[in-house]
Amino acid sequence: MVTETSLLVTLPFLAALAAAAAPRAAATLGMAATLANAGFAALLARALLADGARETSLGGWEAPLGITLRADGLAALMIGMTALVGSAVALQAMGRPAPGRPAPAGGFWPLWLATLGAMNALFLSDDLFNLYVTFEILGLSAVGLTALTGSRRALRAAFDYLSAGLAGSLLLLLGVALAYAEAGRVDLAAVPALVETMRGRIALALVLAGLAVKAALFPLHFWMPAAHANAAPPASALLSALVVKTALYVALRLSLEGGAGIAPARAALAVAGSGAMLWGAWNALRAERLKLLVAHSTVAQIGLIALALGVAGNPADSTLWQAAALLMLSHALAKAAMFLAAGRIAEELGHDRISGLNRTELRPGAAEFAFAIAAVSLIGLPPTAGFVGKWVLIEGLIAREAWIWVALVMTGTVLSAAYLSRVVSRCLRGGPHVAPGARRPAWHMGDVAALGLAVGALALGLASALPFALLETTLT
Amino acid sequence: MTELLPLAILMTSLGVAPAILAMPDDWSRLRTAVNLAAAALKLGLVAWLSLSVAQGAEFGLGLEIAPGLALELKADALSVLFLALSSVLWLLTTLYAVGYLEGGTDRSRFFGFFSLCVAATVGIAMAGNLFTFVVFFELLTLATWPLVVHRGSAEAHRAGRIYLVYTLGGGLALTLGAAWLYALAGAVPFAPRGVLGDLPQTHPVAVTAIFVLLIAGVGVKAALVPLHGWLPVSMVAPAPVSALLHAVAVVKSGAYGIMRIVYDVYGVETMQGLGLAAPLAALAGATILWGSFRALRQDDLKKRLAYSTVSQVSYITLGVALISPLAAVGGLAHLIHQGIMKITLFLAAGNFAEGRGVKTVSGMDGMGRLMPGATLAFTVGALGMIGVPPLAGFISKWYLGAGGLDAGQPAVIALLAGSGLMNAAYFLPILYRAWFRDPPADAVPKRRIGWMLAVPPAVTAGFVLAAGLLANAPFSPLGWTRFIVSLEYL
Amino acid sequence: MSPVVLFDAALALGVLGCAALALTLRDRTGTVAAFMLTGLLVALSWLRLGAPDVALAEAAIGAGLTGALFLRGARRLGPLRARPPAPAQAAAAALGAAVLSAALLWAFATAPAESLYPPRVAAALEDSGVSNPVTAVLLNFRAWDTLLEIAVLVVALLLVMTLSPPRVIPDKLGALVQPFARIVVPVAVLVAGHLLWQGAEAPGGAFQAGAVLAGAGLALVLGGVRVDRRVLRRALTALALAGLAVFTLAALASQAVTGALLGYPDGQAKAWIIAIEGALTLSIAATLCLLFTGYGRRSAR
Amino acid sequence: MIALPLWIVPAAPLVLLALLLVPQARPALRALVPLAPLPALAAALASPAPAPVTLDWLMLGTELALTDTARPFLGFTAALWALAGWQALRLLRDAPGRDRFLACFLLAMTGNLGLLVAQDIAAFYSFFAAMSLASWGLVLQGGGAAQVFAGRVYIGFAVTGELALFAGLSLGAFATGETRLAAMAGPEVPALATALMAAGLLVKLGAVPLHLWLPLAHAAAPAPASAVLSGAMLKAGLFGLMTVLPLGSAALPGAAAGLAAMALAGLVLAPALGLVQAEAKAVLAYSSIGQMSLMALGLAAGLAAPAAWPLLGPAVLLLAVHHAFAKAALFLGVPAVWSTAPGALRAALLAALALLALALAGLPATSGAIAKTALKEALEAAPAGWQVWLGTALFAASLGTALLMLRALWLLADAPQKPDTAGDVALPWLGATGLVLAAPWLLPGGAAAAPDPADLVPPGLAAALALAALALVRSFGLRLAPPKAGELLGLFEAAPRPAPVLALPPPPRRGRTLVVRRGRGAVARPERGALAILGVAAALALVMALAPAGPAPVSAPPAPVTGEG
Amino acid sequence: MTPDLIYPAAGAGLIGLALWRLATCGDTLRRIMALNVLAVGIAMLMLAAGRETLMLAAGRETSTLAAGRDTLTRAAGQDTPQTAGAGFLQAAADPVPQAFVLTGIVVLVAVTAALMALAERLGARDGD
Repeated sequence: MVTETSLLVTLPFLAALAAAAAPRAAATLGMAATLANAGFAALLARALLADGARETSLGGWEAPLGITLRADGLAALMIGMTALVGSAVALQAMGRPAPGRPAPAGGFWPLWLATLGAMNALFLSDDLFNLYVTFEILGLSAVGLTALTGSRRALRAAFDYLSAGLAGSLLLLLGVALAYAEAGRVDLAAVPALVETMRGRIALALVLAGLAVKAALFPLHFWMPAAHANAAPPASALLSALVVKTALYVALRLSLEGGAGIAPARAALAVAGSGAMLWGAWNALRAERLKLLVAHSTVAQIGLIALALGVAGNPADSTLWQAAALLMLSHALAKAAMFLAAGRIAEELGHDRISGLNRTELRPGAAEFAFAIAAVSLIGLPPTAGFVGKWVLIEGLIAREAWIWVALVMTGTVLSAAYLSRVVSRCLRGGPHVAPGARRPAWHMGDVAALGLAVGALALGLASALPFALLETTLT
Repeated sequence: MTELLPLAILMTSLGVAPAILAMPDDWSRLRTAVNLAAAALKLGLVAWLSLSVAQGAEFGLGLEIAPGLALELKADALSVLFLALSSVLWLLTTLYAVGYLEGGTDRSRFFGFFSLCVAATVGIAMAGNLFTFVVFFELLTLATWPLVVHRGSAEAHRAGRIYLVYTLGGGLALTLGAAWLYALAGAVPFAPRGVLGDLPQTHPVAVTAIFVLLIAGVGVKAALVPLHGWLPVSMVAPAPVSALLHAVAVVKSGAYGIMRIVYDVYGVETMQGLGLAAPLAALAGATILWGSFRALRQDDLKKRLAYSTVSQVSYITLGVALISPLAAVGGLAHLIHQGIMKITLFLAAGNFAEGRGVKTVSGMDGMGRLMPGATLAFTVGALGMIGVPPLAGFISKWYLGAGGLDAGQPAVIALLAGSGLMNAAYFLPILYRAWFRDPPADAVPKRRIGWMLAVPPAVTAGFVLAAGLLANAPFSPLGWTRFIVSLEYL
Repeated sequence: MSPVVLFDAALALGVLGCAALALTLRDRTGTVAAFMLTGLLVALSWLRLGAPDVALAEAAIGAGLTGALFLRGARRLGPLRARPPAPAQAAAAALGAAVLSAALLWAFATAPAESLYPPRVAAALEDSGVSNPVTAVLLNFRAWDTLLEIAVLVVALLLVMTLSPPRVIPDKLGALVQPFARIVVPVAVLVAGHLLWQGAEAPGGAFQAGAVLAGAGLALVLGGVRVDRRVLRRALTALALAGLAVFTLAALASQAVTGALLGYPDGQAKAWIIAIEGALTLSIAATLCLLFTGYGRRSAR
Repeated sequence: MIALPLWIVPAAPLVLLALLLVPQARPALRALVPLAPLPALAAALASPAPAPVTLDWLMLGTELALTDTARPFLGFTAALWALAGWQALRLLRDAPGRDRFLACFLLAMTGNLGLLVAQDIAAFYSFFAAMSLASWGLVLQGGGAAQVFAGRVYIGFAVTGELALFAGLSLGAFATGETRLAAMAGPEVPALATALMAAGLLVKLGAVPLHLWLPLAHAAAPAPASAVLSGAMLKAGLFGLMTVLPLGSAALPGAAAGLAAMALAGLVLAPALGLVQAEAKAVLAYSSIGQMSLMALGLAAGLAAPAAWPLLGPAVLLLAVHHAFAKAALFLGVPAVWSTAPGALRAALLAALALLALALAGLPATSGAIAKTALKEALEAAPAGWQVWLGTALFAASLGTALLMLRALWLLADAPQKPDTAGDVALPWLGATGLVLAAPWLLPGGAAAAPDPADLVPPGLAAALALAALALVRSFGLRLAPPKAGELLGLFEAAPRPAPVLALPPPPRRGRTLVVRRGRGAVARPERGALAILGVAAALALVMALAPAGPAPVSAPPAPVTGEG
Repeated sequence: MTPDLIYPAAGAGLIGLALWRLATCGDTLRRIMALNVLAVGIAMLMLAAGRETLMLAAGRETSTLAAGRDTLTRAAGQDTPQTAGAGFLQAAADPVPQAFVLTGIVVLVAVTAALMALAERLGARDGD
């Protein structure tokens, strides 16, 4: 009997192949597969809520030898996030005007479905080497998405992204090799054993360094802004909202497995995270283009999530890491909405210079409103999920008297308010776009997707009991 | 079904907001109809709610957000007081705004955010615990900012930026304080006479620090002295915005927040135990004097009214900070009285600006003859503010004075007299110019004042008179505040 | 110092030297030659480390195909114009690299390295359907890794198809190319078939066979076979995508039958593995061919 | 008499005021203004006093009742308001701000009548405030520079007085715990409260240090307004003091001494300052100050010897009634004189006015004499120490009044004719004069008192002094340079602020955006990125290797390990 | 230098070389080549560790090789195990790392192809 987990990991690949084979029908096939995937994700979540986490070993071979797919709360939440954001982005992609003739290999759809399959496999995987392979698929398909537009800058960014990604993966592989040499096994169950010895900790350090490159954490984020800013809107939404999250997810998984022993890594993560917040905000304040601003805000928000992971402390005794998970979820929704909205604005106005937002007589009202709501969620103001995440985080930090980190989270909030209000206030400023003659473009599938996601971020604020319940079933 | 009443009241404006936002600009008839229907429905529901609360019914419903964190709506006597004020005045101000913005641009956006503001105010009124209060408090900031920058001019945006800096800063302080309190005390519901239990004894320093943070956060909107900078600056907003928001919704939610924190989170005994009441009262007193002092020299009419708001709202804070039932009655009553008086003044000022293009005090010569109706309403409001007896202002000043004496602070009487004098000093010249000076020769009407602009100030002026004259009636604001204080203090 | 140790030391020095040459020479073709030589020496070292399967793959893919890709790239990218890095940066890089490699050496040298896998593999080899442990691991115990690995290949192909770099049009090589191809291609096909079949018992398997077939393909292309006819390219693409499709469908079918994803029904494991390996060989060959020849409409030189 | 509900007293003028707001009904209702106080007059004269009314829903629970002391007050106040209203209608028929004046007039009337019947603090204070604020409107009528200055001074004093009263009342209410006005005279009311309340009311009474607004207001206001101001409103202050001070119940020697000092200062200063005034109404105003000081003296005596209050009370009351009618008649007479050209008719008018003036000065067989003798006898019962200077004070008062009257008549005599005042302005004046002259027969037991020769001395001496002064002026050709009105405050009159010179608008502020124009993005150098990766990997390895398992999270703020591309 | 240190040293050397080159040169082709050298280095370390386990178990007949050989002989019907070349063909290492390295090689060639495609599309001009 075919279970949801196996369908979740295999269906996207089959759909990708079908889309590649039949470029003309790629859009419908892609959309159908995405929605089916969302359905399975929902089924998985419901099953988990009903009877808790479950592990399925592939091919019937037990853990150290074979590979097991662990479907627990955290994984289900991430898969749900991917499905939700993915369907919205797919909606936006459906709406985009098809180029003259369908792209040679079906263009966006096969690559998106491959990304979806890779992410599902990654979230469910319980084996370090398997993670390496899934990261590779993810890297390649993400680069494909980045290079879709074919512009010079996009290709340059794609090359940098792929080379950095490969370097990161090889570091990860080096860590796996050392882990194998040290503990003799490569599945996540080895992590507690690795944490004891110095060599094991070096192995984990290498793995984390690889993850840091993949997650574009602060000192290693050089490749990300160019890639995310120059990609097509649906692609940049996927990259910013989902792809960079996978590395953070694995870091969280390691933190869960490692428990107290991995504290120095968590401290490093927190330090890098706060650095990212400050650096990302500084660049966002100085960015002149809308997409570049949003990309730098991703650097900052990734920093915030890393900080949350870092200061979460030993998962055995505090559930603060759940706040980090919720922050990941809310950031995914909000950032995807923001990129889709930014894409729509750039599409309508023909440029995305921030200073020019109110200079033309065209007024993409819906996109601007979606951007504003997404900004509210990113800043972390109520009633959005961002606020709930930050509230739980601050409450936990205060309970542990970690005042420096509270101050840093607060500074991050203020800085994000500063650079995001640059854009929102520009949309409200007077100018030809509010003159009586200003015309509003017709509603577009992209607007629907952006608004849907933004409202999703709001609704998640009210319904964040569901993610927390799901996270309870995580195996630590 | 009845316990869904608070949610229904909240949804009348929260549900309407997205619908209006989505409406294209030129559907003004439908938009006005929806707006007024929603306002009227809310009024009806609030009336029903207040009736049942008067008979002692309690309403409450909650939504579990996260482990140990819940959004709660609770309608008790104190919330009904603020609820009634905001829903009545919202109906009038919507009517006024429709008339005021005829032919303006971006009206859907304006009315969408307008009803969002009131939804936030209603949420604040009915918040059942500190977390819900923080959520709606921040929502209010977000909903009011687009209204402040509605005109889109560089000046409006400068004001908007200052407004955002103040209110977001306050919001952060409030969130930090509330999170800290949640970390120490677990859930913090609003219950009469405080919920801190033995916390003040075990963590006195932390509890005091939290109090400072909470009051700082809420104080920004209550325009306490060091944090009042945004109020005069955001007078650049259109008249209905400054009328409803900066005179009633935003400022009052700040004062209401102080009330909730003092009565329902800390409780009167803890306030006295930790010695927090006296500094708060001193701060309120300082604000009263400073606000009036600054109002003396403002030539811009709305700026003068703004500074007067800064000082008048601190009466409420003073009433709350003086730990005595009489002062509480005075403070609570002033919440309503100041609201109706100040909205009358702002609406009338809006009429002067719209009708005659008069924005400054020096331009008010002979306004009594040019626009008798608006000036009469303005006069009633102004005299009420000074505290001339038959009007509402006198009642609350009377109780505040009595409360001050009851709390053993005779200085309060001197303060009230002094600020009354200053109020007279900055309101009477306006009245003198309006009534006893001849209008300038070249006075030309800028725009005909339709009934939509003329009726609301008249109605609110009537409220001011009624609140003063019928103070002892069972359902008057004073009566209701006595009912509340009897719950709080017994 | 037994001769074996001497040989190992020489081999290691050879590998390091060639790698250094590959990375520091300024002449493009020189670097590619050095890189291919490194590949061959590394294949030898895999033999010394007791990994014949890997040696075969390394020789065919690592040295052969990657070398071909580099040659194509070197031709198109033109002369090397690298700006020397700032001295501080070079020093930091050298220091960092040295520190890291020293740490790695220390870690690997002192690692206890008692792997859990050999006893388990030995125990499970019986009902894995094949006797070559590497193939057993690849296609049974950790078949999921292999499936995803094929997915990597497919995605790489998709990416190249999206980018559609200009196609390779070989210029007239010397007179020897045609005869060379005429001899090499049939031999390669034979060798590939043998490797595929022998993979179950001895070093060999889908990847090695596929690589050899790809080599044959390359020889044909360089020999002047025109790949731009639309039908041939579409067929090759279909073949390339078919590999992953077959593998995934087999996985789902196996779950339908035995309830565990990629759990072959016991007893028929060998048949399933061989079938899958056959499909994989063809698709890997097609993919590697297409990756080399590229997709563009008209080729720049 | 029909039983009039007591709330009709303040309600009648209020209703009329409300109706006046309707522009269309204005011409018809204007005529009703003089009739508005009539219900109050009827209530005052009704033999069974109207029953007290309690409206507990109105403000803090209002209680209206007509006490014995209040009846005479209500009587003469209502009469005065009627006559003044009548003359105001006639005098200001075509004045520009007439409707506004009438509105203020009605509101002041409501306040004045209401406070006489109000028994609870809130109502009393409301009516008191309404009266003083509305009369600001009366003073400002005409809009001239004098009116503006007088209005500013008046409102200053009025508001301060009101706030003092508010503070006193709230202190008293808190101390006694109840809101009845009579309770304010209770023993447990703190001295501070009584002092504050007295101060507020003394401002309205015009006692000396607080009298500065009175001459200005009376001179600036139109004649009927001045008549009502000095006739009725000053008495309101007196009425307030009589209810608030513990007269007849407790002895407050200190307060009595203070009040007496103020009264004596008034008696002396009023004539001195009055004589040098250039305006007839100003002189009359000073004479009012003198008279009010006399009544204040009576109160002071009452405070000093509570036992004497039953005698003093009626005397003060009598004096108040007499002064109200006489002073009002004089004020109403002023426009009558203005309306006539110098000639026979003006001479006749002046003769009648002279008669009034003499009545005021206490000529025997006039109500003035009756009132003065009553006061003299009452003062006999005053405490011993006071006897010595009470006699001289009375003599000085009557002398002063006589002199002031002569001065006023003199100024009126050569006042230029104001042609625009309507002819029938004199009618209400005639009514008032009739009331004054008929007073001896109306007042119970008035005529019986035998004329005492001592009363003749002050007017005779005054006439002699006047003639002497006239002769002096004639011989030396002295021209008397009248000082500017409002002697002390004249100094403070602010020079009008210079009109602001046309200021240039401030230069537009350059936008402070944070966007720093960066040069073309630095060429992204991939190798820097790889160096960063190498650095972080090495650093992380070292941190993980060296740091023992489980240290507290590093709380030092971040120092990025390597430069960033 | 005990025999089993040679290959780890070579692997570490390759990794150090590759990382140094990556951090000092911006040329696309050279960076791709450096990445390949890095991957080879890692494979060497992994396989060295894999054989290392076998060497430790040298005392007893390596279970894997024997099991492998037995099945081979049974399949071929011969009774005597075919002895591999005496010294040269070492006993078979732990198969799992071999699988990892094999997968690594295939993945590497795929990514290298993608990198080369990108590099060529970027064109020869900016080889800086």
